Amino acid sequence: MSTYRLDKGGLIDRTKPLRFTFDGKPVLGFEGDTIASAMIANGQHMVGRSFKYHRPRGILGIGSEEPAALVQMGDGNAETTPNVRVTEQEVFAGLSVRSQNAWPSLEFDVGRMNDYAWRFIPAGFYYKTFMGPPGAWMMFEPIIRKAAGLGKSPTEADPDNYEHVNRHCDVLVIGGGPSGIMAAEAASLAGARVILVDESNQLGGQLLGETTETTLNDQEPVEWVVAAEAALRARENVTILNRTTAFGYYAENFVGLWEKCTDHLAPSDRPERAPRERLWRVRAKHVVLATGAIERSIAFHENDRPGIMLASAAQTYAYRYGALPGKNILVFANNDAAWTNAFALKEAGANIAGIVDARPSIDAGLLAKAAEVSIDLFPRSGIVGTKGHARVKEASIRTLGEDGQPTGATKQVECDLIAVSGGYNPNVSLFSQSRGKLKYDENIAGFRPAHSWQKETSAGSCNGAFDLASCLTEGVKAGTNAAIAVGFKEAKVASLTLKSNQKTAAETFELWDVPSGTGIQRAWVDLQNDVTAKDLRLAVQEGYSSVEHAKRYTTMGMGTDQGKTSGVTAFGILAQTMGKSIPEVGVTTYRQPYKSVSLGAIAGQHMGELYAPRRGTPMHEWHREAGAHFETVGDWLRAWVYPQTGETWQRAVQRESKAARTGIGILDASTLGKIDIRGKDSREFLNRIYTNAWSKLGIGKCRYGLMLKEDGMVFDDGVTTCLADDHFHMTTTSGGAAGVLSHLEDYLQTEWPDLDVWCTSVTEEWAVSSICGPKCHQLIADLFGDGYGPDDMPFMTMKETELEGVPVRIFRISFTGEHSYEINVPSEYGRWFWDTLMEHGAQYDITPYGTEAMHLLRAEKGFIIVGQETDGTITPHDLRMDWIVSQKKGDFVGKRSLFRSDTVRKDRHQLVGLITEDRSKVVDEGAHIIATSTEPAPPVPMLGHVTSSYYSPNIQRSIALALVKGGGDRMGETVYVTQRGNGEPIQATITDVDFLAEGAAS
Amino acid sequence: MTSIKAPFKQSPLGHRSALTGDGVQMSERAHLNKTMLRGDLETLGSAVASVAGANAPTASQSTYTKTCDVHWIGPDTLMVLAGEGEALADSFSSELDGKACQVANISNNYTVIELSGARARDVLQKLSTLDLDAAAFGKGAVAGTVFAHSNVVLACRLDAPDTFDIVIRRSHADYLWCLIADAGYEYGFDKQAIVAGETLRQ
Amino acid sequence: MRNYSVMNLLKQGLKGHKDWEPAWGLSTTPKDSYDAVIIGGGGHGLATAYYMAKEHGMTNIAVIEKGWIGGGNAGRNTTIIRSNYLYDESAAIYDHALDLWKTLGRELNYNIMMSHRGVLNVAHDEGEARTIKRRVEANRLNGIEAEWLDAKQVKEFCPLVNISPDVRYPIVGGSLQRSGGSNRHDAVVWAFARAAHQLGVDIVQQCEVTGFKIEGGQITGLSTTKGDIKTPKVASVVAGHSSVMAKMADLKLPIESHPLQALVSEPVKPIMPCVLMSNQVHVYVSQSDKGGMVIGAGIDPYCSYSQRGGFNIIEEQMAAVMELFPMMSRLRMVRQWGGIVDVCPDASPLITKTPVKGFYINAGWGTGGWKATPGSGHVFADLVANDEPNDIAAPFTMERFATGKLVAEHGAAAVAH
Amino acid sequence: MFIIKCPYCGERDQSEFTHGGEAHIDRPEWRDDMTDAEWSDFVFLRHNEKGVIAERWMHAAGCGKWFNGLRSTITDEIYGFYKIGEKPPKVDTAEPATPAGELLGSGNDAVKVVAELSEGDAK
Ligand SMILES: Cc1cc2nc3c(=O)[nH]c(=O)nc-3n(C[C@H](O)[C@H](O)[C@H](O)COP(=O)(O)OP(=O)(O)OC[C@H]3O[C@@H](n4cnc5c(N)ncnc54)[C@H](O)[C@@H]3O)c2cc1C
Ligand SMILES: NC(=O)c1ccc[n+]([C@@H]2O[C@H](COP(=O)([O-])OP(=O)(O)OC[C@H]3O[C@@H](n4cnc5c(N)ncnc54)[C@H](O)[C@@H]3O)[C@@H](O)[C@H]2O)c1
Ligand SMILES: Cc1cc2nc3c(=O)[nH]c(=O)nc-3n(C[C@H](O)[C@H](O)[C@H](O)COP(=O)(O)O)c2cc1C
Ligand SMILES: [Zn+2]
Repeated sequence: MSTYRLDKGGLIDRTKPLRFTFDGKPVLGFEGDTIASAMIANGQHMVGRSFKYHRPRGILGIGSEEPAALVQMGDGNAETTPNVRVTEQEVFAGLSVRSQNAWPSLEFDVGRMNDYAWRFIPAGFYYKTFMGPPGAWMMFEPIIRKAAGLGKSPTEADPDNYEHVNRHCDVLVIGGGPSGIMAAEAASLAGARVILVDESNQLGGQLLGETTETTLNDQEPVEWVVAAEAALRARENVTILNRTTAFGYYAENFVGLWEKCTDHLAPSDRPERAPRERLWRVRAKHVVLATGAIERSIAFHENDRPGIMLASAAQTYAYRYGALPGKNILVFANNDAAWTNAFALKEAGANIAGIVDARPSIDAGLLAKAAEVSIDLFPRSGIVGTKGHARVKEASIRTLGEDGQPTGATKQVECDLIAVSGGYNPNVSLFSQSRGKLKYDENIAGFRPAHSWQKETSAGSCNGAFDLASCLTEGVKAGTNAAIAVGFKEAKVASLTLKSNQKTAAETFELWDVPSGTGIQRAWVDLQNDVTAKDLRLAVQEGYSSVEHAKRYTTMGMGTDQGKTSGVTAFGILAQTMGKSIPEVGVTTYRQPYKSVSLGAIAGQHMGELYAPRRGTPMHEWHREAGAHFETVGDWLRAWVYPQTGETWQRAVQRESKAARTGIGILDASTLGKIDIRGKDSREFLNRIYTNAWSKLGIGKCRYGLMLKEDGMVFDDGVTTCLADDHFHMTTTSGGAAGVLSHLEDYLQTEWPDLDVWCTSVTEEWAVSSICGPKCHQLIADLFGDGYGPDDMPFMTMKETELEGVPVRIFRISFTGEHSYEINVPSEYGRWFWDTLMEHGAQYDITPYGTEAMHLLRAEKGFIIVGQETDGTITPHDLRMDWIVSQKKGDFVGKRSLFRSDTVRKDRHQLVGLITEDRSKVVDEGAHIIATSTEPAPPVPMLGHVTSSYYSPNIQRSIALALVKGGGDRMGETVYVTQRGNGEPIQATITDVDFLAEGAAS
Repeated sequence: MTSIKAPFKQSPLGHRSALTGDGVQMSERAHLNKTMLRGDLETLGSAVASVAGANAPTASQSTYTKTCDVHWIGPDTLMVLAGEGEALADSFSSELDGKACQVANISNNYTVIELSGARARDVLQKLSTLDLDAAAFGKGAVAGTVFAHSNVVLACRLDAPDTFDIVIRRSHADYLWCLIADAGYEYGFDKQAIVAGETLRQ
Repeated sequence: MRNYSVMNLLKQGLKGHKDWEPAWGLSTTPKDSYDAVIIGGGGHGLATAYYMAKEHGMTNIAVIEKGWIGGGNAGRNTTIIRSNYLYDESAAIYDHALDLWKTLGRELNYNIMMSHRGVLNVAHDEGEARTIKRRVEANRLNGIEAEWLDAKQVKEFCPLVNISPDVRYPIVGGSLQRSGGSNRHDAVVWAFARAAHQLGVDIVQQCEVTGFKIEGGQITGLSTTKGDIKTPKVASVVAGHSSVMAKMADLKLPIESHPLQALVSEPVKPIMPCVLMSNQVHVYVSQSDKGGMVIGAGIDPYCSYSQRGGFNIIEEQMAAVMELFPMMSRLRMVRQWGGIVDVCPDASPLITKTPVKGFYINAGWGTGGWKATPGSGHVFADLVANDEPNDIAAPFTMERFATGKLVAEHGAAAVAH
Repeated sequence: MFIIKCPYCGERDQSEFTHGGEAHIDRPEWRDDMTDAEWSDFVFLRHNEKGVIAERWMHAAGCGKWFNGLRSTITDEIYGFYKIGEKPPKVDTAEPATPAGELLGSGNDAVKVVAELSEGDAK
């Protein structure tokens, strides 16, 4: 057995040794140990170095409240985890952990230099220096940054999995100590669906560290816990989650639970199908908070050495883990509870070097008991200094006068552990997150719940009840009331006999820090961020006296522990310094999370492949087989170009575009949004939604429409077809489909509920193959026979037919200006139909073209793409599409905005074409247009920008679309297009947008 | 006219085969005939009765007959699922002709994933914020809801215990399939690799 | 002791730091009257006060703050600073601010930790790339430092980011503003307060403005929870609470107040050299000097003054982080919080007179006003002092919503920080 | 995340809904003499009230219906939902306030701690 390991007792399995390494050195632990308990059993308290002064840091606490005993867990670049609390991490064989923030080694750390300069680097020192000359901070920053930070981030992708699970329950009980167990018992007996969570590996809370003097129903505490847990687990309506932290209490009783599933197991023991962590998203009808209380320390000179520990933690190490935290223990307290701890530690085999108690008067019973076991007493005294490097070895003690100042001689006492108790803070973090209001309770010198805001009840020590009997009763009451509140009938909980001599901190003497009496006091409040009482006083002196300013100025409570053990102490010191009461000073905001949660768990399974849908069309596989390159368009993947072997994509685009105007091009247009619109008022509805008129569109006829938002700016466009007098088929842009549908529904439901119109999305009902080119009608004729040729089927019409029994809609519409058909077939036949077109089109050299060629082709024709030629600031007039804004019909969405003084301005940016002087020079999309052939010094007056730009294989020159100030009146003018600073601007002429029009491109 | 290859249909999950885990199974109910009916619920109800012989469902419920499932989607919307051969849209159209209603054939717009088994609720609960406890979402219940980034209609069928239909958009089908398979991994589903590997434009 | 310097720090070190004075005085109640009152002790309000005192000699003025200074968005923002906005109007004001930032620490004698470590805005598809390129080019022509990087160059500048082409939203490139970066937000607030105070400005905390006195269309004073104040000029710089102020003067603004959340991870040693933002994979990430990853994203969709938002936003944000930085899943969130952002329909601010004479509003900075702090204060001070906007402020009047002359910065501002 | 009670489908998680901004804004009828300012009032200006507001929600993943809800923007407390065309329900919005006048549960830091605790307050 290791030197500090007790021979018996505790919840460790001495038959199951587990070897792990700390900084590469082997440490022996047992199943049931945490890293902390195993290290303590081996006599090692020093774990790391502090943030600022790089002073040695030991183990203060027992669980998630631990401020500074943090390690880097796991080696390698992917699976290493920084800032792991040794008090929580269970050991397993092969576990490797390393100390942090120390270089080159934990024992000899260069950063320690900072400590020698401590006088010159108080809170906020960096605000007072490094400020000039300009850029100076850029020199200092890397140094400061390197010194800060704790552990190391992984640098390679995490191989582990995370997941979300949703659950509803009647009563969520948070905390599995005696209060929580009883609350779960009562609520589940009443029939409520109960979830009970505890962040530890076992239920029991503080009971796990109790001495066996305490009994419940004549059972030892742990036996009772095991029995109570078994009874709960046997109920179908109870779910118990261990190693699960309730980290966030959000609106409407939404509580986030973070379950750590595998980190406590050796890799080989981890269940293959378990995620590393699980995030439970719980909606509870009622929440019972039973999160216990957290002991706090007392700030005294040099109170930060390894081996200075919370008193309850010291007891718990001995009783829960069978690891004696020290063999010669000095206790320092301001309340009775620590005396119980002292007796228990003595019982466990430690020598108690003395009890230092700051209180003016001490319970006679305690004094008698101490005398009985011959413990030295230092009444009305405080610790004023300590010695020791890797572990405390001596304390200086002085009597405290009436004014709290040390008086009299200094006594030196040797010790290897100082067990401190400054009282207990009810663990109100979740309560406060739920927006409950706190109240300062002078008896316990701490904050406890006052007003609940949500459907929640606090029970036990988190509610300020420190004795076990009250915890048990409050638990029962809370569980019962919660069940009743949710609608269940009360069920009698079996009564329980409790025997306990435990003394509590219910009467705590307000003592935040102990003056050293020497003028120099380095008394730590926040052990992780190295914030001392003096820093807090300096903050007040300099005017950062609000708790929120003091927190931010000193960084108190901003570490990974969020000040669980230090917060109230800091508020106390601030209040004292300002001569105010603690409630006047208040608290900083408790925010989620209660304890740090992995970003991976928050993301859940929704990452990597499952990050977002990859929407593909019915012909997607074909494109892939054809070697297409794809582009992402929102959630869609669209075939972008089909390069052939050895062909660059640029060449491919040229080839595809040319084919579409010389033979047959074929495009998968399935992603276009489609909305089925039906009802007798459909025309009126379209009149109000689109800028143009729809009253007279005949059956089987198609029309292009522009949609605006109320601000008058173009929002979407597409072709809508009249299927019957009361039935229309609307198409939208691919990306805009969902937005348009909800736009339509919004107006229908809220503005014009009297209209008889119904809309249903049919986007994916139809697979759309668009064929284009001078020969495409031949292919149509081959498949469908006569009646679809240029003369038989006018432009902008639609015909319904069948092919081999499959319903088909043929639209003679065109986005390229070329003769073209958009053929819709039910999506399940999409691939068949595409294959058919390819097979029968082969004789015409049918060429699939992707979205890039499509964009090029429509640019040749001067057609806009919403989102490319428009950006939410463009009106139909800006697009010089005045023809599409009906002057005759009544109001439509956005109409009034077109008449505002700015929207009628003549010199707005307007869409024009650009042809470059040098036909081979393709300008950049996004390039700007200026009036001069060279760029003047900035700011350069800009006339507009290029929205689309291509080399057109069909007119064999570079073409571009641009939005140019007053562009409509500038036809023929020469302008210059910038080149991102790479060379002189390119000369171009402003033209109309239709480059295919006669003479346009000359 | 040239000769044309016989038409073939592809369901959105045709490339996936059914999964079986420990207490949970997943498969596609492919090629169902689906019709969306919109309008006054009473009118739609009587149409459902005469065309499909089904009772009109009440809010958040579905009704089932031998040939079809009628899902309540909203106070003015029903979705009718029927076997592959049953082209209901036309019958509904003529039944509702002249009434202030919409009949839309959406057979291809959606597909259906069937998830069943004692573990099905646990699997779904990883994706759904609904309370899927049998007491809260029992046989006959239906809800339009969202799984991650996709809207779905989730229905608890009447004909078998713990059997769910998940009606999903065609292009979201593969994503959802993989997502549900991932949720069922714990219960023995094989992980399903997303069909990806497209060359993305660089 | 007033002046901050290494020398004074050393001297004070030996004296136990007992001579440092309260940074911004100790006014606890306002005086009965002032030449002007600034409402809101955030970055913009304090900057306004500082420049009014410094450049316009108006020293009989007060900043009235309902809570503690810097407790609003100033204390909650992720401090992304850049000036690469699209339109000339925005470019002018944000770049004015960036210029001021460069020397501000020195000017205010307070280290605001201005770190010009560079801001990357990445693009994931062609449309986004086009938009960003357009902006980069506009910036260049406006004399604003900006450049377009392809995916490889993005990776060189930010080695941590995943540019693999087979993720769902591959990075195709991005814009970089090297002079962009971040700073220490609280320090900026304190620095302005301290400098303003040294010029004579009263800074009154825990004092809430509850109403205005308006006589014949002219403001004459205001009421606060600490008594009434007479003043001919009131400048409202209350960010999220702007509509509340406007209502007291019977005005309605084109503003909605939304929750905007952010979070910070536990501190780790430096790995993230710059600020990286993505619009499509909606998130942005930087690493604070303390070592925490500071992560933010979009607003909650509804209006609220509660300084809280929904957890779903955080979840989506983390999924987005994993898409860009798949090694970050083992880092842990140590704290999350929310602010109240004042969102204008065109994602540009209001720096404006109002129909009430003597009542000025500076608002609508929404999710991205931190970067403008000194510039905004500077031009607003001008407006309040002279009752006329200067050239930089002129485009940002309230009238633009009637005329339609918006400064639509959605493209530049979509994840606008 | 709120629980939104859709008037048609019942209580659902907020993730199923789209938010639609302030409710009860009437779209002005076309008038030839409508001023730019009047129109802008409709398109852009909002009350953005700090207090109880009526706002629009749409059950995007569910029934697709728009409806309205009442919520306090101070506390995010929800008071109820009602269908389009219905009048907002009367609600008791008297919320407990601190001496400083800030409502309990609001974001102001002054109200994390209450001064007085009367028996029975601690629920
Ligand atoms: C989470 C988050 C992240 C952000 N990230 C960035 C970013 O990366 N980059 C960027 O440029 N911007 C960012 N912003 C935006 C930026 O924070 C704000 O635009 C800017 O801080 C607003 O100006 P301010 O500092 O003056 O506001 P605030 O600090 O909000 O100041 C307003 C002050 O007015 C006070 N006040 C209100 N009502 C009254 C009253 N009745 N009487 C007296 N006082 C009153 C408030 O208490 C408050 O202190 C972010 C915002 C948030 C919330
Ligand atoms: N001697 C004293 O003065 C004193 C003071 C306080 C408490 N106590 C003793 O402590 C016990 C208090 O019982 P109790 O049940 O109220 O508390 P407890 O401390 O026994 O149990 C609280 C439990 O809640 C868990 N927990 C806390 N926050 C959590 C979270 N966010 N998520 C999940 N789990 C969380 C903890 O792991 C712990 O197991 C009693 O035995 C009491 O006598 C004694
Ligand atoms: C850039 C930035 C970095 C922050 N870093 C930390 C941090 O390291 N630790 C911490 O506890 N809080 C940090 N915070 C958050 C603050 O503690 C606090 O939550 C925030 O200022 C909002 O205030 P509130 O939570 O009191 O409402 C940071 C905030 C910002 C804006
Ligand atoms: Zn609904």
